[in-house]
Amino acid sequence: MDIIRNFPCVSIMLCLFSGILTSGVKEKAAKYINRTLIMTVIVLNALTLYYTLATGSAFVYVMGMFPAPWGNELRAGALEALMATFFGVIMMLSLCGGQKKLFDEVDPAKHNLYYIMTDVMLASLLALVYTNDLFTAYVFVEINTISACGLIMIRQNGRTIEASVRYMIMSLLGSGLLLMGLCILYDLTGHLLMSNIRQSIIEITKHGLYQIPLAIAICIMCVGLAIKSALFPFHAWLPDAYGYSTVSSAAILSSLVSKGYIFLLLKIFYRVIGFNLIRGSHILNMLFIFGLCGMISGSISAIWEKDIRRMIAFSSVAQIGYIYMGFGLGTTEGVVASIFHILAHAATKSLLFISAIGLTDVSGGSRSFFELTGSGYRNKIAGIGFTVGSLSMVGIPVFSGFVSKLLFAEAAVLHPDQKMLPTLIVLAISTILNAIYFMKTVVRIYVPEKASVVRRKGYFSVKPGQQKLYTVTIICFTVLNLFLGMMSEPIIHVIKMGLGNFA
Amino acid sequence: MGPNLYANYVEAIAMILFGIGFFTLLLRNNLIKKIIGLNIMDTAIYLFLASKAYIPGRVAPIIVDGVQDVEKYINPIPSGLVLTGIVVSVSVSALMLSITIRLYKRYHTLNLDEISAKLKKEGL
Amino acid sequence: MSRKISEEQYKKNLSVRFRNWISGETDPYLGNMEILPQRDASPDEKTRKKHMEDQTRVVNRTYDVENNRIYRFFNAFYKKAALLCCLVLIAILLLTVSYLPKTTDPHSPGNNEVAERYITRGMQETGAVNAVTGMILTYRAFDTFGETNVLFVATCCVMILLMLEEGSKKQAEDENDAKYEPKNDAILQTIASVLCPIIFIFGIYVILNGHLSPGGGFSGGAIMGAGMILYVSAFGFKKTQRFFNEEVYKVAKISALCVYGLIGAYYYITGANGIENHIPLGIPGHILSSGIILPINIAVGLEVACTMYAFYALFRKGGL
Amino acid sequence: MQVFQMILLGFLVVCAISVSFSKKLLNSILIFMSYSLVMSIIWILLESPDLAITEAAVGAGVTSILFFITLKKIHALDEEKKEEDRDE
Repeated sequence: MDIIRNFPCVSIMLCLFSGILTSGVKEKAAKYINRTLIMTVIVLNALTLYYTLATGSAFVYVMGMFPAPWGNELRAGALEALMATFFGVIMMLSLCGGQKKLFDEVDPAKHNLYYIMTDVMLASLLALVYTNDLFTAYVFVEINTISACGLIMIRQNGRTIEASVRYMIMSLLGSGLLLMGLCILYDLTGHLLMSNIRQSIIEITKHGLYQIPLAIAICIMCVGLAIKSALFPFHAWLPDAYGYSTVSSAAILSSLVSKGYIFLLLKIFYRVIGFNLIRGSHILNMLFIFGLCGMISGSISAIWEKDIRRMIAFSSVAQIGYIYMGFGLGTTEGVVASIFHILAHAATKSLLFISAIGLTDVSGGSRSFFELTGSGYRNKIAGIGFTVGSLSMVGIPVFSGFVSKLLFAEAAVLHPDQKMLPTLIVLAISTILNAIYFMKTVVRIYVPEKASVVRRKGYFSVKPGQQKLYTVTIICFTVLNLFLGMMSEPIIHVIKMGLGNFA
Repeated sequence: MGPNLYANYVEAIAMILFGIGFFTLLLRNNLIKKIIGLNIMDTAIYLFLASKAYIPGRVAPIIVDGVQDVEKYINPIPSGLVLTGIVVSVSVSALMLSITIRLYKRYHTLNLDEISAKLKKEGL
Repeated sequence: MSRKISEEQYKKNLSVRFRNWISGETDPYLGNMEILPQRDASPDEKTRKKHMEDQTRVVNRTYDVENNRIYRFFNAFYKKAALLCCLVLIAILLLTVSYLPKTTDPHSPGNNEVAERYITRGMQETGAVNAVTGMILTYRAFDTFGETNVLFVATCCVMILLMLEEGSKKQAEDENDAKYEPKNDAILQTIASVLCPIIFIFGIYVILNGHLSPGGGFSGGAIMGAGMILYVSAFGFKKTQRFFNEEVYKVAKISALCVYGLIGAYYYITGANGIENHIPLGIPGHILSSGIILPINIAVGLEVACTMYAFYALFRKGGL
Repeated sequence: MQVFQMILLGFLVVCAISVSFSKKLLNSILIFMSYSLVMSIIWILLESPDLAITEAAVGAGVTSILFFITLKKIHALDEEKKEEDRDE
């Protein structure tokens, strides 16, 4: 059984290796390597999850000969393993769903570069999830940024390149701030490993030393990671990047990349600084306020948007606002709700992106909202997928979005301070706004289009058996959503247990 | 203001440089200047880190004559971190520059405002 | 004085060819030097005019202060806000610095047991005389592997952007490149033929002595990459491709990264499971010492040199 | 030594500001190159020779070369030359 302890390290190294090997092979082989890799990663991390659940505690894996403060370390607990497995599953499904589109939109000579990017991206996500060392986190944050930029740029039109410039500038600013915060923390504590920094911080707080630099360092790191994960005032790069890149990239970016940074922020809160200390500072209040603003402003922008892909992208801004709002509540319930929302949002948003592409394909490739009329009949499976995703985002029971909203409301009610009322009000407003734009779209795709228009514009219909991989992907996503919605208890249990192991 | 501003003058300069880099990044519309601003920000952080290790009278951590005394050498950790950082920043700036070339080939300008205006005109 | 051999035979004579080569008249491999006249680099008048018109129109529209409310607003507000933001940031950071522990204080938190062990026991545990190299390649090996991968990913990204397919586009780019770059510049070539070997030797020296003196894979690789860039800009891509083309690049890159990865994986897994490490550390101070550091340094140096050259080649002509 | 270091630090600040305010791109890049070189000298003064070598090779060498090719590719050098011609 103890061999399972090696699996996190093995899975990261495997990802990097297959990225390296992929650069020397043809497209076909690259695809097979990529698929095999992701399957392997899912299996390895699922086994790790099983192991951590069986032992009931987290374990530390020393990378190399030298233990704690001297060498690098990985740390795997239930929450980390759950996240890693989930990231693998979402990445697999997103790649499968967007495969046809990838062939249409991307030059075949560059497919293996695309697979390199996804392999390395998965490696960096796994490393961000598992690492126990702040500087390793920084290095892999950079890898994540660069490969995300590659994923945006792989479809080359003016929009994506402009979007990737904006993305790069914002996220390099973010990583600069993160590095700055990290350096100040190193200077205050003399350590880079999360657990050791934590101990030193407890020590210096006890003596009341260096309180101002500590607060500023935490603040800078939060701002950096918030910029990178597109929290409300820093979301300018997001709609273009998600709206115009190829669909697998959009799904991966929206559901995984920003979530990786958010998870890192969570680790910094819990494992580096300690949640009690964070709760005493005003940083959580700031995150709370920005989260609330993001929830409202993202939804309003989405209502005004006529382009369906950009609409979904703006909805991401709102959902990231939810997650930060949950952190901002400053209670364990709030954090649990946020983590569950990370999962729910990842499963739903990639489903939405992938089914939206099916709908636009049968509407003459137009992304305009009005052209989508009746597309739900022309591509039935995509229509079903989009409906499921919308219902989940709005928060209809049975689907995953409902559970996370319920958890948010519960956390707000249980909150001791005066944060309860604003949370509940904004949650209600945001749900209504969500319902407006998602239901508007769902109704639009199920309003029958006049036959003459269909003939004139040359719309075609997709028969159920035609796109097998796409159909299977949508079904898998739907099942995943229903699973998260109906079987939420064990997952919440795992999250709670993982958070307990965090400290 | 705290007590150590004068003693930490190298760090103070590094922070000012960070601010100047940030200023260049925010205020200059030209992409190449933005990239230089990013580079200045990065080097400022590295200067900050490297100066943290320095103690007068101690030498670089290369063991001479087998003397392994802590009192004799400076702390090697910041150097290692900065080494990693420099390589990261060169690859990032190469990437940014290649994006610049592509953008210029398409829009014949380096100004981000103008590029946005052209995008609106294209109505993509 | 008449010659015993004919004029043609005389020209094939080794010494004559050598003299011609020295004076820069012939190329020993390709025959006579091609001396292309430098063509005018500017594109033809019509397209340029069109660009200019486009440009002015867009500029006018972007900076149309009268009719563009957003621009006016930004002009008034954004710049001041950004300046204020920067000043506030600087002030906050200076405040932070003023409360940080004193730099020159030997008892500041940075100089704790971690640094102490790297210095006092580093040589015995890693075999490296240079504590910095020892630290980044053994104690914190995972970081450094990640860093090498940053370079790798960045090259792939640049390839996505600038790599051109075989065919007309590539040819156009080649011609474009030929217009801008000096061809067979005598000064550059003479200097490069003296400097390149020295740069290469210095680069190799820095890589191989990474565990003994300042430097290591990254700096040595960058030096070698710079040497290759000098060689290319002096002698052109055709000559460089005789010994360094895309195939060689791929093989070098993949083998270097794989060697590093394999060594790294072996090191992590044996270390974590408490299996004995069989790589001998050697005697500190010798070239062939310090266990995994030397091979990793060589691999990293190769990778960095390849990357730097690849950046240059991709930037200049969209291919290797 | 400390005075020398302070002069260099002042030079860094001047360089950084003038990069931001210089009118021509070529000038900014040259100034940035000298900024990197001064930075590597400061690192020697701070007893970090590893960093100094790497910064001199990477920051002042390769990065500047990449900047120059970019300028060439975007024809900024030609345009600047033309402007100069016109000014004369």
